[in-house]
Amino acid sequence: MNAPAMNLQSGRDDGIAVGEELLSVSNVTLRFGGVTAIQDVSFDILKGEIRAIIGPNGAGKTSMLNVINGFYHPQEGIIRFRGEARSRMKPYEAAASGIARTFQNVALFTGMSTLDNIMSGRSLKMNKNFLTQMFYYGPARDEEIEHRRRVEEIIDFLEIAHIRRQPVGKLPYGLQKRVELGRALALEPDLLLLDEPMAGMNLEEKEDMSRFIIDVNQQFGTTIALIEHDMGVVMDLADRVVVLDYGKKIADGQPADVQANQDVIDAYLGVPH
Amino acid sequence: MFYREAGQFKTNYKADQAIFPILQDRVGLGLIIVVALLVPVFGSDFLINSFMIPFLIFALASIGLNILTGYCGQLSLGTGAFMGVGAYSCYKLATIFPDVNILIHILLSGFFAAGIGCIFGLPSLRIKGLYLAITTLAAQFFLEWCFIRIPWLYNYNDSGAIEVPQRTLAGVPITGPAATPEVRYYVILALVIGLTWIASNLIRGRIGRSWMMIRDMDIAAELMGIKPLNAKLSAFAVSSYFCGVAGALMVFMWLGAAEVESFSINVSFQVLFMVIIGGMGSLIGCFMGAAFIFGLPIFVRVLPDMMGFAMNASTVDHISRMVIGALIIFFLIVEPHGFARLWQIVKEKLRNWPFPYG
Amino acid sequence: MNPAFAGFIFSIQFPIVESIMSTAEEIAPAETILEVNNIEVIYDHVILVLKGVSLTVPRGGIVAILGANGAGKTTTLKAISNLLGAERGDVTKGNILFKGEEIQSLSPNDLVRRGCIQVMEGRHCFGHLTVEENLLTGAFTRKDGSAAIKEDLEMVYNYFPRLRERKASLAGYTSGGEQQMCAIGRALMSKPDMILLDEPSMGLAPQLVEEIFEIVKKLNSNEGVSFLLAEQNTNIALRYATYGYILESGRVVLDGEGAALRENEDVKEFYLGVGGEGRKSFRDVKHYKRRKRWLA
Amino acid sequence: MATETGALDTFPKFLLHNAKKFGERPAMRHKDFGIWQTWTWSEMHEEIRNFSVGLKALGLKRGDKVAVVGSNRPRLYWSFCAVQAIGGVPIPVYADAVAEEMVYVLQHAEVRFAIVQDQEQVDKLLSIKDDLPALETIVYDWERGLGDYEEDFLHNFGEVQAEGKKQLAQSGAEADWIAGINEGKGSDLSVMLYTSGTTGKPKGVMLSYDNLVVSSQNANKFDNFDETDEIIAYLPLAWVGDHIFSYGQSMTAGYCVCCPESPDTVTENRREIAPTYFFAPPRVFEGLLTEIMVRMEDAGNLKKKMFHYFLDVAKQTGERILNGESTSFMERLKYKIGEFLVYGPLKNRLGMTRMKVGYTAGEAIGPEIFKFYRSLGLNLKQLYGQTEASVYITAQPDGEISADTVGTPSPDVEIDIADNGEVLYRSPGVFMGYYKNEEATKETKTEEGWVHTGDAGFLDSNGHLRIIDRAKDVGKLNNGSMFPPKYIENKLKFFPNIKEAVAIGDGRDYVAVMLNIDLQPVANWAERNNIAYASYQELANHPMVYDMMAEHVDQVNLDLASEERVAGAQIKRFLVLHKELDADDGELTRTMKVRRTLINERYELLIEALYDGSEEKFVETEVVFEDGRKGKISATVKIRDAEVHEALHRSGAMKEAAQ
Repeated sequence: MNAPAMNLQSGRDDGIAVGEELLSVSNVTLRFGGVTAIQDVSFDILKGEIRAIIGPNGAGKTSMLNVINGFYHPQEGIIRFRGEARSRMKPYEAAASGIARTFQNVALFTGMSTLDNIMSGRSLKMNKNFLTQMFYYGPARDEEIEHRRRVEEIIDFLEIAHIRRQPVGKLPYGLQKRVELGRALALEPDLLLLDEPMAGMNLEEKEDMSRFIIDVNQQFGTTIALIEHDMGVVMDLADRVVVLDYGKKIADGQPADVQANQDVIDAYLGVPH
Repeated sequence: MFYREAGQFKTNYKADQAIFPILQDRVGLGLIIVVALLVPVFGSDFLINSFMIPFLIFALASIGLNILTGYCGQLSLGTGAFMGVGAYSCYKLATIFPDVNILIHILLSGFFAAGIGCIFGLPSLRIKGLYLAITTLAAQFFLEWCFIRIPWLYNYNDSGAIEVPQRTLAGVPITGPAATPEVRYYVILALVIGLTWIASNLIRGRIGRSWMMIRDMDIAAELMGIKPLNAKLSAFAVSSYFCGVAGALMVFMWLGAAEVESFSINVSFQVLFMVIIGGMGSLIGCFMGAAFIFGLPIFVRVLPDMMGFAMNASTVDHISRMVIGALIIFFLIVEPHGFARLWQIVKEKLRNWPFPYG
Repeated sequence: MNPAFAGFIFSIQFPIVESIMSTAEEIAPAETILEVNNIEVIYDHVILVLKGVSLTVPRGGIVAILGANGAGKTTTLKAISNLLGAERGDVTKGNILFKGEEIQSLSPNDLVRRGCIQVMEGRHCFGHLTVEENLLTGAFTRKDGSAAIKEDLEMVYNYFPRLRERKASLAGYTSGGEQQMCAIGRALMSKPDMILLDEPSMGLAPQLVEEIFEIVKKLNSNEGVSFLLAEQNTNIALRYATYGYILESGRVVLDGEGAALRENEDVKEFYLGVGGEGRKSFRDVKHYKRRKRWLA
Repeated sequence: MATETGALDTFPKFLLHNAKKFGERPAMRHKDFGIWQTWTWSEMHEEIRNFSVGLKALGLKRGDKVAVVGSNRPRLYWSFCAVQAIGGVPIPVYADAVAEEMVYVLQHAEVRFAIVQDQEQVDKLLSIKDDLPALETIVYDWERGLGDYEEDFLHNFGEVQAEGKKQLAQSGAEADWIAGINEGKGSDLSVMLYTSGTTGKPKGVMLSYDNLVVSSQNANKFDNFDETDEIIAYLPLAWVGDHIFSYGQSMTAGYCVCCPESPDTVTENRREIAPTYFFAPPRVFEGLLTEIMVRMEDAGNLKKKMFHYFLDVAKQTGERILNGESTSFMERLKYKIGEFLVYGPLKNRLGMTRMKVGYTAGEAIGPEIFKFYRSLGLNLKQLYGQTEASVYITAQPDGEISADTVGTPSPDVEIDIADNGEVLYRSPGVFMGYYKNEEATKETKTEEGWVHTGDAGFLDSNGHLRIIDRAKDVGKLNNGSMFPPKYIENKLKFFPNIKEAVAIGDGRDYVAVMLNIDLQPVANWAERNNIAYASYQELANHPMVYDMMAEHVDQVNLDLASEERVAGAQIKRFLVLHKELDADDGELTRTMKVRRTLINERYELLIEALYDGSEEKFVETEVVFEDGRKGKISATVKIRDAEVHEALHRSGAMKEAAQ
């Protein structure tokens, strides 16, 4: 028997070629009560790219991700995913349409093992009904095993085999972040939103995480949007960067250009890096 | 010590995903089942009637509540009432369709409980935690009220109680006064084993995972494509089904007759204690919790006799209440995660033996 | 054959050396404010997290504990501030001296009264209180009257002008950086001699990280507060710390003056990301790892 | 379909044979994706065949040399057979060798193909590609990170197999392949193994199929191995032992070889598999024992007491039961209880529950360590072997076990002791010669086929061989006393706290040693005794560690004093090194043997200090990282004197030994 080949490419044949627009945010404004979290922001994410969103704390970056995957519904503006404008979308509908994400402070299922956490990412792809589940042996088990195989590929990919059976609650933070990435990958998303994937990591862990992000992007062709504070990471990984400050977009472009932008330096970087 | 896992390796996922992947666990389970089967051979009727039967029935109810609370994270105080729904519907079914086998009625009665459970589960979509517990408490009171105020439910009896008719299975009486404790015990044992098996199947599959996802982090669950409505209501339904069957068993195969007090808030709390003491999110815990909560009072009451003290009944009762209360508090301080966790630690220690840790 | 070694290997008898370290001799000279001796921490009775960690914080120093996630940095801080119990952790060996006094049996509360306070990772501000109310909760243990507290509040606002701007906002609605400041400010309100700071840079924008470390430095030089900080961001931590300890798998593997550590080849390679020709690109990371040579 | 002709004299022929005979039996397992992926002999046959044909399509020809670099992974083992099927010669290379080390071997062997494990090895080869004009093709097993490498001579293992499969679809391809196998003869060169050697450049030992097949078959017979056995492959591929145990014997006996998930998980994986046959050099057994003791230190008092009580019981009765000697009922009862409470669980934790035979070789094993395992009821034995002999020279037959001999000559092996005490042997396993090194071949192998082992030893009255030391290492002190360095070092290394020791003394006035502490037990001891330390260096330099070492040295001196021949070689001065001796720095061979000359050069300053009476010495040492980059570490190393004991009378020594 041969080792199964890695095959996690997002399966959708959506007719969007690499480099075409996958998601666009047009003139989005989001308010909570009297507070405006996002004000008239527009940008796009192209298929196959790594798009970074940077900005000071409280600039509305996380709110932006929440808008994209349906936690918040903006008062104004249009979001198009794969060319379709969408109205109030629920998070689980966003997931079904191919958007996965990770959270700034890790939102894992703490009572479950690494394996089960990543298995949970396969929920959408499993469809055996209640009756078969009740008796397990048979179709339900076959389905379970089929997905276990895919999950094991992700575990192998992320090099977390040694914590497969451990409850995630007790894992060190860096590994939790990796498990969370694994869970998001299990959805086989077209668009992966990463909210500060490297926060609280040391260099070695950042290097690992960078490698995973690059591999996900290159091997599976997954489009990635990430919020990150480490400018080294942003410079090296991102194809394009959008900069938010107090809910407004202040810059958008190639990493080098953004880094040299005086507004960005004033609002975010402090000293030119 | 007993665990000798060297050489037990898995070459396929089927074996790796088994509920008991370790040989020694399978042997242990087998032994327990054999012992359970032998109880009537060696045990007295008192043991069977006063302990084994109610223990199994309450273990089943605990599994029901544990599915909802331990696995899906939705606190409920309406267990007693859901058991009542099972009991009353079984009673109605048995009187309306007297020719259908009583076992089928018992299994069907769970569906009525499931339906009612779903209705009272609806608020869980909006409210959580303690607030949800209060709505289930409302369910408890409302249903209790129904059991009293809707005489149709108890066939307009003067006593207001439901009484179990005699029914047979393959010619052997299994309900009613003529049914021997041994027969009732075996029937219950078979049902409990079967239903526990089904519960364990559900829990380890997609559905069980969706419950746990909701329990652990509902926003992340939604992002994985879980619809909260489906997950929560299915947990309420399955949970209530188990409670309903347990309620029907309680009346039909143990008490023989019941009125509304049998399903009071006290029962809800008793089952909740079993789940907490046994361990949230553990099926084995349900059995251990039921054995502890149900067995301890019996033990405390029997103990003075065994040691030769003569004490009047009310003193024994008072002492036993105090002792049980103290024991529960003590236990929860020492091991807040219940027997299941304790067992897990012991097992881990045994697996690591002779080393102190792995 | 070998008579001298006839003792079966099981009875490995480590030589009992006569001069067993007397704690009396070891009691730190006056300038040491915190001393951690050889502590071992076990979680859940089974998981060994710290294996003999020792460190010293001089009065008025900024000492950094560095290392990967899971190396035991946070655990070390929690062992000091006695917050392990909540996580089913136990200090099973070693001792901890704060101002020469053993503190393992003190509650976190007592410790605050003695002048040692921890700012936890993830900040833990009271989200439903305003920034100012949050700060005032920090003065909870003080008995020196409202005037003094008022004065200190003013001091905190001087160090953190941002907090003054936002003093009436609910802490839950402030940004991560402001919450971090609020948490440090709240700690300051207890007039501590020593602050244990867990991951102050976590999740903060680069500019804010600088700002917070500048304030730490100022507090250190102006108010004489000693700091023990656990930090992932080795680069910045070593710029501000006078002394650093590098933890790996629950053990101190390297320690030294901040400046010396910055020059250490391994630290450069594994923690600062500086290769032979300046910063390495994250795109060039290999799929295999070079072994660390700490122990050689 | 596979058709056999003639004798089973090459491994590819055995493959065809096994695919038929053991078709559905497991041939190889690999812990991957969470479970033990298993290949039956017929599946493995198919994998190898596809790859072999694919290699042929890439241009591999009869006689080509193929380097195989990586850890124990099924595909690398398959490579051996796939290459041999075409008539090529596999050359396994130590995977942890740095690039410069690798250049020599690959150049010397003129390899045309390299089959490597992963990106790390590919990078290494690419970095030295310019020095290897003969190297044309690199095949890699694991593609992680190699996606964007554009070199056209790089091929993915799976793709090569796919190509092979495609070719096999054409008629005649399979027959061609089998014809190629049948062209192979027993006298053909089967494999070339480079011995690292403690001195000089590595030499390529050429072994024929006849050498390996006969040795493997003899070994299988000696210990009754058949297709039902399972072993775990974790030793370096480039080492002759692994080649015989995990390839030769598996092919000839048909047993299953299990590859661990990664080198870090060997212990855990061994526990899962519980191999029936286990081979390990003494350091592995030492390490396991040390770990057991360290972990038991943390146990509760009662448990500790029980543990040590039953180990005492085992010490008294275990070996006697194992050897079938008579024991009283009480003894057997106590042992049974011990088996339930301690030995059984311990063997279970070690993954030795199913072990029929265990071997240790390569170095002297501490008698206590050896006895410990045997007392648990494990049939641990010693053997003595060499690459040049296809491993087996002597081995201990069941029931004739002792800690200080290495057994009787293996089947078909003749032993002779030269006048200078050197051990010579002659056997069917004797190598063909050193590759491109006639001179060395002649030096080692006589016209009559006797091979010089380079070890000094003698046959005892029972016909068991005893090894004293490397013949050329035994030196003399200035006062004429004999100086056997390894003998002294081994005595030191038998202490769990000492990891390595280097003895100096040849042509000097007295013996001095440099020690390496073993971090695990010493650190644990430090914790228990409340000794603060920050780094390895600080711990190594700690006065109390020195006290501890002084005690060990003193014990060794006492021990030496009791043996007439070596009483003069007692240790006068010692120091504890500030860094671990390391193969990456060239101080040890890849098989963890001390390289004396190099150490003498590197630590010249320290050695000087050992003889000039200094109390301490500041040194700066260069260290090499795995990727070949260099760094420096510095330290002030202290030096201590040790007490020298009066030589005890032989009779006294005997008496004491008898106690």
